[in-house]
Amino acid sequence: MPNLTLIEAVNAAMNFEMSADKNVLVLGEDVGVNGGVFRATDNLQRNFGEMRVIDTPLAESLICGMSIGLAVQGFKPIAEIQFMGFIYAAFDQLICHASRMRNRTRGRLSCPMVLRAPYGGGIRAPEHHSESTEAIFAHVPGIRVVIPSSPARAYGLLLAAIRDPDPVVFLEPKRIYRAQSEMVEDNGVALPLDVCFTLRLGCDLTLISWGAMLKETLEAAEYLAAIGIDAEVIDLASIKPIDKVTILESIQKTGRCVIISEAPKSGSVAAEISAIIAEEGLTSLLAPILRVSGYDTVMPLFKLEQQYLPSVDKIVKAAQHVMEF
Amino acid sequence: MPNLTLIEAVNAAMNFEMSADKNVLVLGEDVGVNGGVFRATDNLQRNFGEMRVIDTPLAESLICGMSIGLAVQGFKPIAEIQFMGFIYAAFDQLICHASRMRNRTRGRLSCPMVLRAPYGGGIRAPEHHSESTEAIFAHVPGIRVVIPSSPARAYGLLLAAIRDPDPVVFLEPKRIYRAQSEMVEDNGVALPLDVCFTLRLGCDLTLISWGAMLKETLEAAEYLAAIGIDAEVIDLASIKPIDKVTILESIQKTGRCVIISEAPKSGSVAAEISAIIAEEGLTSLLAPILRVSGYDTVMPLFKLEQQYLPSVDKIVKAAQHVMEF
Amino acid sequence: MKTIATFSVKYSQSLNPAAELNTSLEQLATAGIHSSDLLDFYQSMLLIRTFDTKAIALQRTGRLGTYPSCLGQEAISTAIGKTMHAEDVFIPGYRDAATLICRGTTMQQILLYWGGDERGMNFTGNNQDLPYNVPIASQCCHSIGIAYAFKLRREPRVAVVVCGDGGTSEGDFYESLNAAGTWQLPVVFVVINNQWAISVPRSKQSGCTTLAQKAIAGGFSGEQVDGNDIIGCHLQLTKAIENARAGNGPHLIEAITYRLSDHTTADDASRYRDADDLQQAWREEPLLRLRNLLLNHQLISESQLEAIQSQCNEEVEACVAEYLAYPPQPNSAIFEYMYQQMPCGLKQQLSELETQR
Amino acid sequence: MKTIATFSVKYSQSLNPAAELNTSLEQLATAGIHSSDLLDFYQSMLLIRTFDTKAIALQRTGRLGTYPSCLGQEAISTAIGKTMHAEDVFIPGYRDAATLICRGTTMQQILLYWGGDERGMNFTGNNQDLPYNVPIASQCCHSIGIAYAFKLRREPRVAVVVCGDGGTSEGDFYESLNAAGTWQLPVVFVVINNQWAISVPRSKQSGCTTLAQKAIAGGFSGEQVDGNDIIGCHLQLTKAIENARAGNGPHLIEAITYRLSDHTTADDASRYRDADDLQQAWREEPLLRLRNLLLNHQLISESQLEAIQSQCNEEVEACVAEYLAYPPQPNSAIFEYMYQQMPCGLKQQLSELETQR
Ligand SMILES: Cc1ncc(C[n+]2csc(CCOP(=O)(O)OP(=O)(O)O)c2C)c(N)n1
Ligand SMILES: Cc1ncc(C[n+]2csc(CCOP(=O)(O)OP(=O)(O)O)c2C)c(N)n1
Ligand SMILES: [Mg+2]
Ligand SMILES: [Mg+2]
Repeated sequence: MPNLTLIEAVNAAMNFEMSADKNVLVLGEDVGVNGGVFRATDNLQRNFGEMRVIDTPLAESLICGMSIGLAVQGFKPIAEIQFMGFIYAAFDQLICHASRMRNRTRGRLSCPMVLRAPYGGGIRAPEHHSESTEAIFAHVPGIRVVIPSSPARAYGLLLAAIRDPDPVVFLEPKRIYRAQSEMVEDNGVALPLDVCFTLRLGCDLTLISWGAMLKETLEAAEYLAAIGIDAEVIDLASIKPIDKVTILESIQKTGRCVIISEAPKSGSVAAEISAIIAEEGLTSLLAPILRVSGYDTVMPLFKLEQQYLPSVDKIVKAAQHVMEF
Repeated sequence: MPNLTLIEAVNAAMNFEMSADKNVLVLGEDVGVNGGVFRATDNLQRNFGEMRVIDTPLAESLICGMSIGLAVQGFKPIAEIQFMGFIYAAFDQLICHASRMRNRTRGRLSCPMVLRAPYGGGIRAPEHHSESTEAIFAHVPGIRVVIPSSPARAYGLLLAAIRDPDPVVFLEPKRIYRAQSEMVEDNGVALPLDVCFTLRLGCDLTLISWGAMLKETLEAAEYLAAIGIDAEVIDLASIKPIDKVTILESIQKTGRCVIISEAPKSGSVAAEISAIIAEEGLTSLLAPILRVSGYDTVMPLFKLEQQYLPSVDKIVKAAQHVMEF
Repeated sequence: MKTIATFSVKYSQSLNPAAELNTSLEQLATAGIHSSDLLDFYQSMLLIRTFDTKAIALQRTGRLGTYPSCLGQEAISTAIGKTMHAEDVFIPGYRDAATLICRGTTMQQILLYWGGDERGMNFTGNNQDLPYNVPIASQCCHSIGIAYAFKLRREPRVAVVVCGDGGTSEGDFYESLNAAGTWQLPVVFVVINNQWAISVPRSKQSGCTTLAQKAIAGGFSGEQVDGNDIIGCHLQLTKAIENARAGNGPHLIEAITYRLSDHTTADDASRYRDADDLQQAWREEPLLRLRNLLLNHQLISESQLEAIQSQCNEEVEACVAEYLAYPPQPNSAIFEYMYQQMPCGLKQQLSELETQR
Repeated sequence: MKTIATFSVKYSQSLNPAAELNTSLEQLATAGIHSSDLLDFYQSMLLIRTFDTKAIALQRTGRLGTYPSCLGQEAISTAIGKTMHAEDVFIPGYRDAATLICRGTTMQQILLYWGGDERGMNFTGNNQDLPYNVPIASQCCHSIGIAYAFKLRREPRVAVVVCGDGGTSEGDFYESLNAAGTWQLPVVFVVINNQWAISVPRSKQSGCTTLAQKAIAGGFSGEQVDGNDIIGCHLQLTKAIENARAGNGPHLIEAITYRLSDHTTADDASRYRDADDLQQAWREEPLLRLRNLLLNHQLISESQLEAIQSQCNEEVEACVAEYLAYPPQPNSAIFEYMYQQMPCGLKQQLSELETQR
């Protein structure tokens, strides 16, 4: 069983599925010989040839739009957008077409495609390379949005995304691409979509997060445990649709909730989680639902990005505030 | 004092400001001789010439991107996107550039532009002509998002948007473009941005809505009044930034809240409002915060659109549910 | 300075507005267009014109939503439908009822769509063709994926994608041209230049002398054809499509025509369009010239023409009757096709819809 | 079929890799390029090369973020800076330090930007130039608005916008070409074709024989120039810019050069690029040929060359020292420039940041 980093797990999942299913294709900028700027597609072109691992011209709308054309023809394209900051030109194709093909044609045509993109801050990257705008995608009916937070979940969730009959936006937390290795069996076993993963059981409060911020969230939970606060930690994983059941059950148990994400606060996915609880779990609540998040500002250039990103300390303080309420 | 419909008020505001400020320009598809497909720009080209009222080639990214170029050069472009369903190609320019020009250049350059678009359903329009995706814009730091709900507010808010030194997305509820006329003095007086308008005072519960849905919301409030429930009605108006003060004060008074919008429920602006209350007004709450909204589906073609859009009945039921809680 | 590349754009026309053919019927037959084909062309063009007139009437009487007429564009649109093979894939815009009907979409389906019912896009015959496309030029990118699929599977199939003169200003159009040229894909772009993008005339859409020359930016050839001349359209389309099928890469055809109607039933073209221009355009419209050719060469009689018209009327009326009698979709139709498996949250919302109304 | 439009693309070069000039120094002077200009060109190109080397060193030692080298592209980038007037507006990409420095941006500012500090884009001299632009080709649309502003105000100014060979595949590039042609705007597009878009070679970016021909899709002319020949670049740019200034509309120049460096300091070009290709490209690089021209014509001596190099070193070192000593921005800098007036909600968040950390 190999020891894989998150980015290696992403690579392994694509490699597995391309071997298993000849209709799986990879396309994007620099995904071929170069293996992607983060090496997510390393060796895929060598293994599966130039026709199945396609270096496209530099055009994001084309990448998404041609994936739609491939998908309606029965292929399963995995398109890479080099950074989430460059995904917006592809948004029109995603919201007007990919997300609607099945609905528009009453099921005659469908769009089984994956749009992968690295996202998030914290790696001292240049401008436009550190954003997390998953909320924008999570508002689009007809797609799924998935974010892994460990090598094993990256492997299992990406396999599920590729096999899913509908379009999936798969966002990879690049800050933890190589942060941790773990044993991942390359056996083609997918994880379920549409469900949260409870990473730590606890009874005092619920911490909900996703992607790279789970690192700080789990650290905060450790710290809280040391001072006698027993936090449950939920990895949202499926950003859309959201698994309300797991979340509401946890809140019913703990009565307290802090949501941690690095996106700008207003209109974030954290808001949706909070609204779900305020709508369907209000009577369990013992304290306000706090959001520890990025600010309603542009992600600053890297000299100040650590000031922008939520810290362990901030999560702990929010948790303490909620406990003391 | 002329009696104006909402669309006429939009026209009057642009006409006023183009007369007052020679740096104000209008651009978009069919905004010239045709006066816009809804006649928002009627007569403007006749009044101000082809150089200031510009029929552009059919290219939304260009429209937004060239507005940025005009704005950094000291003009105040008002760009029209013909329908919100076609705004997505302009999104990249909006999020990567318009919203950031001031921040990126530390104030050296700025982007005083307005991006207008008709939005929302209910007029039996063709596919892609009935969406409301304001939540996507409300998540973008550095812009304002404004939605009027009456002729007078359309006039005053659009003037404010044009004069604002930062980019404003101005979404016009096309369902009520011609639904109602009211006296609007064409005197160039702007309304404030960033504040809600309380349209009806009440003490039992707070109904929050914006755009065309205020019509049904106010009707529901009337109905509720008749059965002894005294609803406060707030027109959000500024979707971003949100005026938390007015909302929280109202909730403090009423303890109950229903948010009405026609956008798909998940990740909507209604979620943000709910999250604000759950975070900063929880102790006032006497009942769950309900969202009466569109579904997490594509807006159906018009045969079924009335099933999709929130009805007065649904609002009333939600209000009753909250009152009985 | 040395010249390192040269390009040219050609124009062709076989049947002019005066119904004069630049060749003989015999030669046309050798080129694959027989008299029976000419009759067939005429019949199809008349059917679509009859349908179009009826659709507008339905809209005016509240029985159809906004409808984009194809009045005046019947030649190029029919030619595409007649030239493509069944196994090819057509990627339409929204003004392409003529092509879709030739390819197997029923008139009922077309009415359903413009009547606000998604079932109109569940094409039955041509079930790999893309549905109607409203966001201008976005369909061009889809044609690249489809043509790539053909190439990857080594299938002798061609993707044919259409857009308007307005559509040639959109980024998606150019990104697609460039990709088609890069990979030498089996795709034919047809730009239906009807001189107008709603109220914007061709001259304000682009500074180019021809729209055909846009293909040069994709690294392949483009040409102009008289789009009101179904014979010329068919001949040039045949070359382009069969070339693409043979693996010789993409091509662009700019078909010069004129939108004789308002943009849609929601538009009033008299606000921005000269009556004289329109008059002139009517003199060049496609049906009349083919009709005159058939009459001049005694390929048809006046009474046969009348019979064809009645037949078209009947066919259209039958379809309209079926459309009007179509049972409505249930409310659940809003939810059913969002995902292959309906997620929990949607099930909850669907049950709210069912119970709360 | 009749030919209705023809187009051609020309190539020009004045100074070849062997340092041979296709004209005499006297004639060059008549064309406006004097020996003093040649020395000035050399000095500027050497300065940017020195700066570039230093920037990479700073990155390697953790004192700068990811940096995109302009090694090999000094000629075209410097020529743009030298040809534009101060009142013109430059719309850069991200590899354009050379042009920006010519226009007044300080090296400290450039280092600040790549060092992760927004103040680097608060250009002082050239304060109407746009800041660095990372989303490929999106800047092209801005150039249209800027050129439109000049035209509307009847100012004799020109917008010059650059993008790479990769950039020519983006929709924004073409939408801008089309708009420039439609309105005959005073804008010059410079495509810096350095043969690579990260790992993607020019041949996989487009099927076009030249990128210059993309201008044909905009309805105006395009040409190729040897982008490593600063003399040819300057001559052709002068014509294009002065033509635009005179109201004769847009033009496109494709400058053929080669990215001698990795894409950025985060890239490893040896993964995808042939060592032989790179060797060949080094033989055609721009500084050496100008240096040899100056030496061959005794316009400079070896010792003067050394003096220039020391001067460049000193200038760069001084700027680096200033950069390294620059006081950091306060945390509030994250919030201060979001809006002209900070909204309440942001004030609340700022005070949270100030108190919670
Ligand atoms: C992306 C997008 N922008 C705007 C519109 C609104 N719109 C519908 S049709 C049209 C004009 C299209 O002109 P053209 O491409 O020439 O096609 P035609 O209508 O003449 O067939 C416009 C602007 C749209 N449907 N999609
Ligand atoms: C819209 C967008 N997509 C992708 C990227 C990532 N990216 C950065 S540079 C680059 C290649 C650009 O190549 P080219 O235009 O030739 O410019 P060069 O780097 O050669 O100067 C890519 C793909 C980006 N910055 N913007
Ligand atoms: Mg047209
Ligand atoms: Mg390049």
